[in-house]
Amino acid sequence: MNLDPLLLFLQTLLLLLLAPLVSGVIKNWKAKLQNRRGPRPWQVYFDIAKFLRKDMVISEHASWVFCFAPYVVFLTSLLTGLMVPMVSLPAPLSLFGGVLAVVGLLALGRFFLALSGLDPASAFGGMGSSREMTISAIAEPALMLAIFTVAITAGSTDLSQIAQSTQSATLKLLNPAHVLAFAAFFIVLLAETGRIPVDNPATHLELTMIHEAMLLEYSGRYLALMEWGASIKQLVLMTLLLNVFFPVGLAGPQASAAALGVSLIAYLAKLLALSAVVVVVETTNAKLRLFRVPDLLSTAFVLATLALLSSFLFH
Amino acid sequence: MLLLTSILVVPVLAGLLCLVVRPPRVMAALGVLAFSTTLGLGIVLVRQVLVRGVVTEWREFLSADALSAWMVLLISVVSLATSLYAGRYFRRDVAAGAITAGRVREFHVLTPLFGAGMFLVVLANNLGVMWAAVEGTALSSVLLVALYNRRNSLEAAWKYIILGSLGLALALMGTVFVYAAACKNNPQSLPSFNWSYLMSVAGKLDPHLLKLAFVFVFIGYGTKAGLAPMHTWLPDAHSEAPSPTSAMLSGVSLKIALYALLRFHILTTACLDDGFSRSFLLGFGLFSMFLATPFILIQRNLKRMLAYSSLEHIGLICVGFALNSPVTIFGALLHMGYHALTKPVLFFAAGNIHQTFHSLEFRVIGPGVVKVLPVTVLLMGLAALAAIGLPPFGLFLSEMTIISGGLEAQQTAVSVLIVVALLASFCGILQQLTRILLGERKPGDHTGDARRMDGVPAMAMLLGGLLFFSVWLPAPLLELLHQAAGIIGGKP
Amino acid sequence: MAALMLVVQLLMIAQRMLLTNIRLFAIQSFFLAAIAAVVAYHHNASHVYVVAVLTLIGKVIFLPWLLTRLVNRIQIHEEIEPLFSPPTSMLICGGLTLLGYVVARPFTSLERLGNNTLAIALTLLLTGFFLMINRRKALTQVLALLTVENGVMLAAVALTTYGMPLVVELGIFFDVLVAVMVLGILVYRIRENFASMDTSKLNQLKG
Amino acid sequence: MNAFSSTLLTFSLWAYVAGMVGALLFQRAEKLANGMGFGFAAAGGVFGVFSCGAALVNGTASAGQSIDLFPSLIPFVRFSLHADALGCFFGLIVSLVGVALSIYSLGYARGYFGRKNVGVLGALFNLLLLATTLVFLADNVFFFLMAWEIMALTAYCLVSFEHEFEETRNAGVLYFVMSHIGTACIILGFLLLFQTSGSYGFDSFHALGDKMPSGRRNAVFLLFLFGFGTKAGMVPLHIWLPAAHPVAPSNVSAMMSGVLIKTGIYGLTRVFFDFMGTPPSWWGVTVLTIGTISAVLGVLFALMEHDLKRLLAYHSIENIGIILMGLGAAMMFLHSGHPVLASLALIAGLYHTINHAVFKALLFLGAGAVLHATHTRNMEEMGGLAKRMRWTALFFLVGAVAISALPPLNGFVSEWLTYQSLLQGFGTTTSLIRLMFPLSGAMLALTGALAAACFVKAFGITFLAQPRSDHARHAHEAPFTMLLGQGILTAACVFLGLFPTVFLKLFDPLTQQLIGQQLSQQLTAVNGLVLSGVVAQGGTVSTLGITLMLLCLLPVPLVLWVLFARTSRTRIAPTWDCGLRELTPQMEYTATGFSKPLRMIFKALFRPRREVQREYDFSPYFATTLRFESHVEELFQTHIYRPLKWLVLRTSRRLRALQAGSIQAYLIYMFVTLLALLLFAL
Repeated sequence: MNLDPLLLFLQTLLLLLLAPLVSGVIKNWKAKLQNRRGPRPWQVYFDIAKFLRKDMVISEHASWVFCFAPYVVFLTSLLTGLMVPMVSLPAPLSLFGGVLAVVGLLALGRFFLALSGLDPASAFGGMGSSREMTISAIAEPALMLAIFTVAITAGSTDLSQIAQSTQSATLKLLNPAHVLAFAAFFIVLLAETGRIPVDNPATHLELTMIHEAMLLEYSGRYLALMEWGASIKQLVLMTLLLNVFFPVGLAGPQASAAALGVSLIAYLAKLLALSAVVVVVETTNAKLRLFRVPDLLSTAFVLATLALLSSFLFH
Repeated sequence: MLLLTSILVVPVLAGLLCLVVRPPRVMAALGVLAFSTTLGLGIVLVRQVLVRGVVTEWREFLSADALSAWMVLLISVVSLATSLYAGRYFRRDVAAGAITAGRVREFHVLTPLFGAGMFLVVLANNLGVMWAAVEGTALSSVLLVALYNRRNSLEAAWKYIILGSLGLALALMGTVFVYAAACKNNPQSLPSFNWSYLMSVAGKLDPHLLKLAFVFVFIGYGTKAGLAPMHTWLPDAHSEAPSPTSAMLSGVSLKIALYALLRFHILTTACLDDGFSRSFLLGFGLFSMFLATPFILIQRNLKRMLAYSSLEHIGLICVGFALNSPVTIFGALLHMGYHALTKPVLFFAAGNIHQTFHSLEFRVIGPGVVKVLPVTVLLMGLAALAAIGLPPFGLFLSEMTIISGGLEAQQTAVSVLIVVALLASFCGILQQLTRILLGERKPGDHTGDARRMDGVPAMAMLLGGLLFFSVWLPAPLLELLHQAAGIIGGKP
Repeated sequence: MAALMLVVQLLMIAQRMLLTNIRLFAIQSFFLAAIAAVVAYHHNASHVYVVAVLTLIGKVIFLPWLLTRLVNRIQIHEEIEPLFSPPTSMLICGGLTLLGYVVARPFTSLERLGNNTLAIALTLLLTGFFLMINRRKALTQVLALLTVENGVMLAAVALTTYGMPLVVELGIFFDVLVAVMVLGILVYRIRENFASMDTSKLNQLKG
Repeated sequence: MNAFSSTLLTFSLWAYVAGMVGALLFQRAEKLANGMGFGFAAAGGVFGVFSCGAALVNGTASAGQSIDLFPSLIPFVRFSLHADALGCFFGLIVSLVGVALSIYSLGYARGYFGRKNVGVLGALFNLLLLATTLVFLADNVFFFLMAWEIMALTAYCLVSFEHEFEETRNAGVLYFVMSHIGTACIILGFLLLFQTSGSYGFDSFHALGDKMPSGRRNAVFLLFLFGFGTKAGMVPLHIWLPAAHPVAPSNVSAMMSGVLIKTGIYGLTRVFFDFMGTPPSWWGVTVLTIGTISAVLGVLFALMEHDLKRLLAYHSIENIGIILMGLGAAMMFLHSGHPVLASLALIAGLYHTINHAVFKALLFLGAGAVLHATHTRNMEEMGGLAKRMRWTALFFLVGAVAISALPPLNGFVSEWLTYQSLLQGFGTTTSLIRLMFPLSGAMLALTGALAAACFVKAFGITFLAQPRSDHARHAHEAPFTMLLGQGILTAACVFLGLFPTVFLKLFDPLTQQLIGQQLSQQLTAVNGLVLSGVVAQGGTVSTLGITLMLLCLLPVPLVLWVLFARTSRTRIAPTWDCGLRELTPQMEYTATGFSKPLRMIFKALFRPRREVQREYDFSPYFATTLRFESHVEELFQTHIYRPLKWLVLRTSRRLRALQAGSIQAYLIYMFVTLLALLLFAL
């Protein structure tokens, strides 16, 4: 079995360190775009460290599920990160699971997140879980369909395989099927990472928050794990989008150190570009009402279906 | 020894004795004795028939082939169960003042005569005598139907006798025509009116006349056998008669009329040798099955529902005969037997329920009978499951046999129709019985004197027999049935 | 002579009074007996004489006497209100007669005493049947039933060379007697229970 | 089947018989009857597991000839068994679940002591196990139908075991009627086959479909789809299922949802893959479509339930749908001539069958334990049970994760296989039909996500947060036997989840028999650690690997504790209550509230109706009493079944006029018939 421990270690590290930075950067740029000074990009590191040091307050109603959830959320998102190719092909753990496993693991994390929201008997948590599960449920088919479109062309569910096949024919990037799928996946990404127009990561206004509502009762290191896990999940999804749908500059198997460096730079560039897009979208759009969100996601679904149809036509 | 004669004489003697003996227990015992004797004789008869093919007495005045032997068995079993059940039943009625001792005597006198009449029907070789015997059964049973001198029972009896004897008059007309055909055949002498003789000359009979005859006979005996649309007396009589009588009417009397019809059917088929009579049986059989189901679905009265289910079973049996493949005929005969073992149990149970709740209306009986009469409900439930054709009971087997035989004979449509009709009645009976048998009693209902063990011996006997014969048909019985099927199918 | 039976039958349908009906029935049965006698004389078949005599005793003397007695016993002389008005029923009977002839046509060959007795027998049967439908009183229904029987017997005498075998004749005869007695008993009980003989009151059993 | 297996098989059958008889004999002595009944049932189950398991492992399943159970004494019926691979596989399911259920029932039935006749319960339970096993092994149409009907009958008796409640009685009747309608179709289907083969033995039906005229073939297909589909509870024939499963005693509900509806799947597999030969394409399409619809609608209706057992019942419909997707895909592949993919899809379907049997039984047992403790099925009255019933909560959570198809448990594995086959299916044909594969894949994804949502609700509302009623507040942990029963199934879930590559070997004889392929080699990579798609580079997954990696990554947070959180302490404090005095159960999120967003989104489907009655003194905003009621309508009930029933009954009432009691009318019927026949005769 081709498990490269070094690669594994490096990618884990990358994930852990890069994730907070990305969300920091996005926060920062957003502030800039809104003519605020905003927190420094690396502020998120300090937040996490602070959370880790702080004492914990646990609700008297909460059961062991409440204490179990943060680990699941954190570890699942970390593990999915290892199944997605970041700087080199194949991803360290591509053998252990492809896109289906990634989606499944993220769902597992979400499952426990939602449970932990319900556990402390607070109405906010319940509301958060309910909305989270609802939105993810209607986001799921669009996500799957988008991935199917690329997976079918690659004839595999293995992310690295898909990336390779996409790489092998670069003009496929202009294939309408591909573009449509890309768009669909981007919308899903916004929903899954709790971004405007679906959710507002910055708010604690009870009627609008989704993700934050579930975390209300968390404090101290559990909160740290949750936040960190969330940012890792966001990074993973972005990476998925970048390296699977747009694998430009991605280093192939057994690449030299230099090649790896190049691909790392390319990856970071793409990442920043994507973050920029996200920032623009977030600032130029207002948050949708909850019952408008399905319309957005069904748009994504339709896009994915179109992608499928066109790929059917172009075969 | 005069086997057939003694089968006829024993019940008659028992009936006449009941005129003189006083205590009701003795009368009941006499009935049981008589019919257990005939049952024994019937078994002997079966063995002789298997050996000799046809048993005859008094210069072929009486004769028994496989078919009649089979019917003899059915009559004896059902009558035996009835007289087993009747004793306690009427004791309780007398105690409750529902009926006078004199009427009870009437029952004990008439029931054996009723039985004897049916024996004569199946044993008589002469078609005219057969007609007379059928009329005799009708007359004896009508008095039994009217036994409770209530308004409803009188009404039922009146409809029964009017429709019945009118039908029988038509049947007589038909019989006369058949005889006329025989005479036309040899204008000199007075020909014998024996079925066996007619069969031997069947080929030479005037087909037109026979067709005409069969129309009349069909309407006539069809009325007595309760084929729709001549069935209208059936639910009334079966529901208003005392439960033992209902059991006999539903259990055998219908089948006896059907037997008489079959004799002519065989004759006609042998003469015309086309599907003329068969098409009658098929059409009216299916019609009966389908007419019965809606009445079951929305029935409000327990015994009427049972009566309609009998109607449906008779229809099924007719269809079985009409499909006329050895398999279906065999299945139909089998169905006769299993039905004869099943239906009386249901009527006995209905009798117990009637005596406990003083009504047969579903809404009066209400849910939760099981809490009051557990044993009765258990036996009734089993019998009901058998009646709606669930394994391991034999009716499932016979129904499957008929249906598959029909498909084998490429009669797919008919088989499908049968399945549909059975399905509908299944739903009806299941729903109705679940409604009353299961559940909790409503508070403050008068379940006065519940006697848990009433009539259990009779019911247990029949159910035991049913289960036994459902898993094991002894070789002689199978042989008998195959011979009977051969007789009906026209291939000896 | 058979035609006369038919005439009587039609008279019965037109007639409304109960006792008169009984007498008419007696007359009809007398004609039947006569026909039987003629047949017997014609083929000098002894046992058909028996039939004639039995009919004479039973249907001409005994049954009418029994029914009359019953009528007097339960005190009903009131009018019979039929289902159809007399003209209509007459028309219907005409139709039935026609049908009888149509049905009987193929069999004229086997008629012993000519002038299509079979047709008349059939017509008697059908009109008797109609009479039964048409009348509501229990007793008239009994009468109608008996006329049907007459039709059958006529056929029996007319169609077959020497009538039916004696056993059968006897059996039938006694069955008819018993039937009438049973019917009488029932009529009596009904009268007791319903204080009426109107069978249209017998409609409690539905569904 | 070698001697060992067949001996064990007979043992297990006799054990069931013994349990039945014993329980009936000693019904007066409840404890003894209980022990006898369920003890023997458990023994029989164990024998069954070993027998079928062994037969599948050493691949001797298909080899054996059919053996006569006992000589037949009535015409047409042969009581012959043939434990082929398919039969053994399903036999394995019923025995495995049977063991757990019997052990559980030992404790559960105590709840009936003094109230109901436990002896009868035990006897019926054994009879049910017996009949179900025979259904899977029968080798003759009549015998199969007998076992089938007895099974249905026993299930009816068990459903209406607590017949004191009218709801139960009606549910029982509904179940039995629907089941019987299905049976009628099955009978006709078999007889049509018989019309062609001229024999009642299953062996004579093998690949018969190819010899049939296409019209009759399609008729047979539809009849069987309808008949077995009714038993399996596929949409739209499912209405009996959510009615009947909840009202039965929980161990029976588990049996029905876990095993009984699988008899329908067995029938479909047997008929479509053994009897019907190569199917035309529209069969597969139909089955796949029905499967997809059942899956989505099933889970959507489940989401709207707050009766715990009804919710689980609806999930059975969903999972049947997923299984049917597998079967349908397999049929499409058979049509397009891809045996390997066909066997992959078939394996996916059957793997999901056993998975669903295990986790659904587990969940129903959990629900039973909850019912046992709180005496209510209404989730709105539960809550906080995770603290009071620790083990039950844990087991239920495992079941919930499994049924939501989340890695690393078994639900995920079978759905992964389904996804794989659907994905590869796209390439098998060039017609527009191939679009169905990814689309139904997307629907499967939707189903999975909704299921997850539904079980967050089920587990969260039932076991987490504050108790919502005194029942819940005073709940207690279930007795040991009940926990043991759940434990066994939990273990099975974990095993089937983590070691699919081991279990897949059991499918080899099965696919060999039905399609002539053996896939376990292709499906496993890296010496059994990894489950891989059948085509090269088709994608791999390893639930075991995932689990191990999760454990390997666990140090990361732990290290962080050591680095940062050495000094931090943990306090237990009340939940933040927005400054109110305290947080009462009324303020918690309810099950109804939880599913509100989805109810709104799928308005068109649910047609939700709400009634709010408010009584107030001076202002509607300060209501003294408030009554809120919200329904969703089951559109098949309201649009198909009720009108149908109404029509039938009305027609019957109309016909009732025929028997109006007037003798004149009756005479006229006769007269008219006579005239008609006279005219007809001439």
